[in-house]
Amino acid sequence: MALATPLIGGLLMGVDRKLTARMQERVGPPLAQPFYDALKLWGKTVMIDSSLQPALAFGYLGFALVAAGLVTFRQNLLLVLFVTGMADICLTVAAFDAKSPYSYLSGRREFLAMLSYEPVMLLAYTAIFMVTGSFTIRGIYEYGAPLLLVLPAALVALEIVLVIEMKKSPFDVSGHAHQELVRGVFTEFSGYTMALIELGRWTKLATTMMILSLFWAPSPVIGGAISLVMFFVVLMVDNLYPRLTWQRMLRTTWAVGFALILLNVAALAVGGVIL
Amino acid sequence: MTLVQKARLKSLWVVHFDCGGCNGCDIEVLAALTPKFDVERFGIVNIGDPKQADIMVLTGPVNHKNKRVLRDLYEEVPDPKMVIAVGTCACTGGIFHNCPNILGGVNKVVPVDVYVPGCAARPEQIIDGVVLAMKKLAGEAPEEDE
Amino acid sequence: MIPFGPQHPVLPEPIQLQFYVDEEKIVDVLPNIGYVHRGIERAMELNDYRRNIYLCERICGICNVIHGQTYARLIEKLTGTEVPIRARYLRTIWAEVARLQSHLLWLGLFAESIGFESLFMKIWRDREIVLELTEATNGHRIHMGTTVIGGVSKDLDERLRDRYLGDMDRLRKEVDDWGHVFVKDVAFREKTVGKGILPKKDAVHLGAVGPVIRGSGVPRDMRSNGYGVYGELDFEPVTHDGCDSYSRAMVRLDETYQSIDLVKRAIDQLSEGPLVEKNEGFPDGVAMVRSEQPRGECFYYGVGNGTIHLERCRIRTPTLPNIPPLLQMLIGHDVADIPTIVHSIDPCMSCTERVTYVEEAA
Amino acid sequence: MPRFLGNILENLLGKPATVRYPFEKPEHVPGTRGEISFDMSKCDQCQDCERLCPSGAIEVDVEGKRIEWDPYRCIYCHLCVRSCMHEAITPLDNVQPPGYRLEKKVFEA
Repeated sequence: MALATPLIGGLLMGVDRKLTARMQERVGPPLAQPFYDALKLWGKTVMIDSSLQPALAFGYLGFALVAAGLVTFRQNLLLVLFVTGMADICLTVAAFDAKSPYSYLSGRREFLAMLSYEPVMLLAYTAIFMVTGSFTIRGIYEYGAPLLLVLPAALVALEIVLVIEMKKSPFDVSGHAHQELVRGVFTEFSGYTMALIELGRWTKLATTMMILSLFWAPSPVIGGAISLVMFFVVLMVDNLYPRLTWQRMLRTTWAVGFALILLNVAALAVGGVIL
Repeated sequence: MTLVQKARLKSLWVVHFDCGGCNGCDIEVLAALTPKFDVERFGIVNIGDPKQADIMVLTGPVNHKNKRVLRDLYEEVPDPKMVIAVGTCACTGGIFHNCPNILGGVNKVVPVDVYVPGCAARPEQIIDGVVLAMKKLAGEAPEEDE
Repeated sequence: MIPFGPQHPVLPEPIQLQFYVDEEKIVDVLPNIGYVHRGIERAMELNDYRRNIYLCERICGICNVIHGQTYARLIEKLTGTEVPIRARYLRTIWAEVARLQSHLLWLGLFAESIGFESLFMKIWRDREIVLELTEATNGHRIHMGTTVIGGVSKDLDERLRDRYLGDMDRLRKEVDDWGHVFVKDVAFREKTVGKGILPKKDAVHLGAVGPVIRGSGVPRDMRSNGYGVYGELDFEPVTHDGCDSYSRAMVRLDETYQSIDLVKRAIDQLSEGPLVEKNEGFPDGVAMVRSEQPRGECFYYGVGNGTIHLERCRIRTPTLPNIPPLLQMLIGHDVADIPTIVHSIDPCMSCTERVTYVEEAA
Repeated sequence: MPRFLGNILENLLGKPATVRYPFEKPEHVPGTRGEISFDMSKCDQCQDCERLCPSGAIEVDVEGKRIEWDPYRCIYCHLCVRSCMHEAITPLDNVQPPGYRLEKKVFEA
């Protein structure tokens, strides 16, 4: 199951590209396009700037896969968060390690992106803990009632996280900002290292989607539908907004994300659901 | 044909460099990405990063200042790669053939695989050129008889 | 130090801007142009003057119509040819169609430079209307090539005339459809308002031209000199006082509407008459002409010596005078603002037929 | 506010604007400046086209009654078509397709 996550993520990426193209009045690439891209990248000659790069690319994919595995085996959410964080750090370090100024700048921005969404995720998990009394996914399943009914605002906050995670505008400051930074953090990867990074991204996307589907934990089908709706909303937002700066990203995520979750928790406390 | 080779034909990432033409071809290359022509149907993306590109789309005649840039860029694109010269000036120099600072076509600096004529080359011609490059990548191109 | 170009996805043309940044703040910027230097002015002296019109059209593919017309006006001045009135009207119509094409291209690229890809795609789709019109006129999407010395080589027949009027209405509707995004969208305003300030005094002092100077509130537009038939079309330059990227975008958006109106008005006033006046003799004497390109003032200076070759031809295209203001605009802004500010001057590097050698100060 | 929402939904539900080239041939526009063809029975080798060609794409061999036209050098301005006194040059419908190497087209009497 954990090994299938890259496939799900890849398919989602294909859906993403197709839908984006349709929103722009184009036909768009076939659904399997990300797989073609990754396969092709695997067969290309690789140019390696530093010997650390391949190791870090493997690390990125590895940590992402571990995170996916932890989610499938219903482990601790905090652990998932830290392992995904490790994956991101691999990417950031690899970007810093390359000698290109574009790579360096976007590595810096990727770091800031992590800084902006991880606290929100942490807070959301804490809210889940306050409701269910457990940080583990198993605990969420055992809680019985769908989380969406108790924590709707936290889901909205996680929507912002998904935007950053998928590197979509308005907060695509590090990955997709080709107008500013060519290919962002991916500038200096080529050949199989890039293919690994792509696989890692798919895995991470699928992991995040699985976490989102926990908001209707008793039924994976409804949960999956919720996460797909959120995915679609991200695509809409991507096509509706230009890119903003990282300063704005940090401010928005912290202000809106924290406020939403704290309000949610406060409302629950007042309503007597928790404590 | 292996799986990787098949995938290669369906995912061509383009890096575009203007060697000093009139912009006519450059905007047509861009126009090929926009809704009316939408080359993303074939998996073609303008990637802008030479390290991940498969196809170099070159426009404009080469002059003495940018031939070094062009050569560096060519070196940076990893194998297997295809070079498409788009437009009359990129093929032979065209109307700039007697300008003093012009070397001629881009084939004076880097080996060219496909020549797309036209001033400016139309998006249909550019798509045809990419199809020819795909055939060459697949090994279906006629052998050079020299 | 960040090298921006010569190969960069946002700017397909080769120019290098070397940014010296502190964290993400721009401290200093050095331009390095000349990647497109071809030596056109020299080639124009080598060629037959009648052939040069095609060379001039290929100085810049985006403003090719106006380049060709300006050169034709130069030669007409040097040979004393009078252009028939119908030809002057047709030239004006086609110049405005070219301006529409260029402004739509720019608005699209500007939307892309702030990361608004769906808007870019939308605008470029609407731009195809203009390109199809150009193609229907003379069989090519970019290079219209209708200008000849002494007049025009194509006529606007009844069928084409109706198509022009119909397409202009269609285009107006499409521009209405997305124009408000440029004016009112909050995120768009956040990226442009107050970015790339060029005060009125500096704009004049640094010699900015075209929409850059008009965006700083100076009504300087060569079309108000009334060349072609602009004198008969009640032309008024568009200005905005914001002095920033936003008002430069607004100038171009308003000029898009203005061009649609000008085309329609010129077609209404079109009178019958000959298309071309045969030019006799060879260029002799000294002349200069100025015209307004989508990017600003274009200046041609020519010396003829009574032979088939020109003695000297000097071309001043609009992008070069806009580079010094650009450098001033950029300093103090973030790296994230580079694409917007660089694009706000509408750089067209193929016009910039000059070479610089940049050396870092020790 | 997201002012573009209506537009995006319209695009999503509507038909894409893409012309499916090369699977569907686009409609031919009359007067397209494409390839040219020389009618050698009308040509009297006056060399006007060679002299006028802005990019030097036409070479006339007077002795051999032979014209070489380089499609990769031609800028498709059709100045030759307009200026040929004998109307020996006709524009063809199609545009020159791309090729693997630079070739000239030869027209012989």
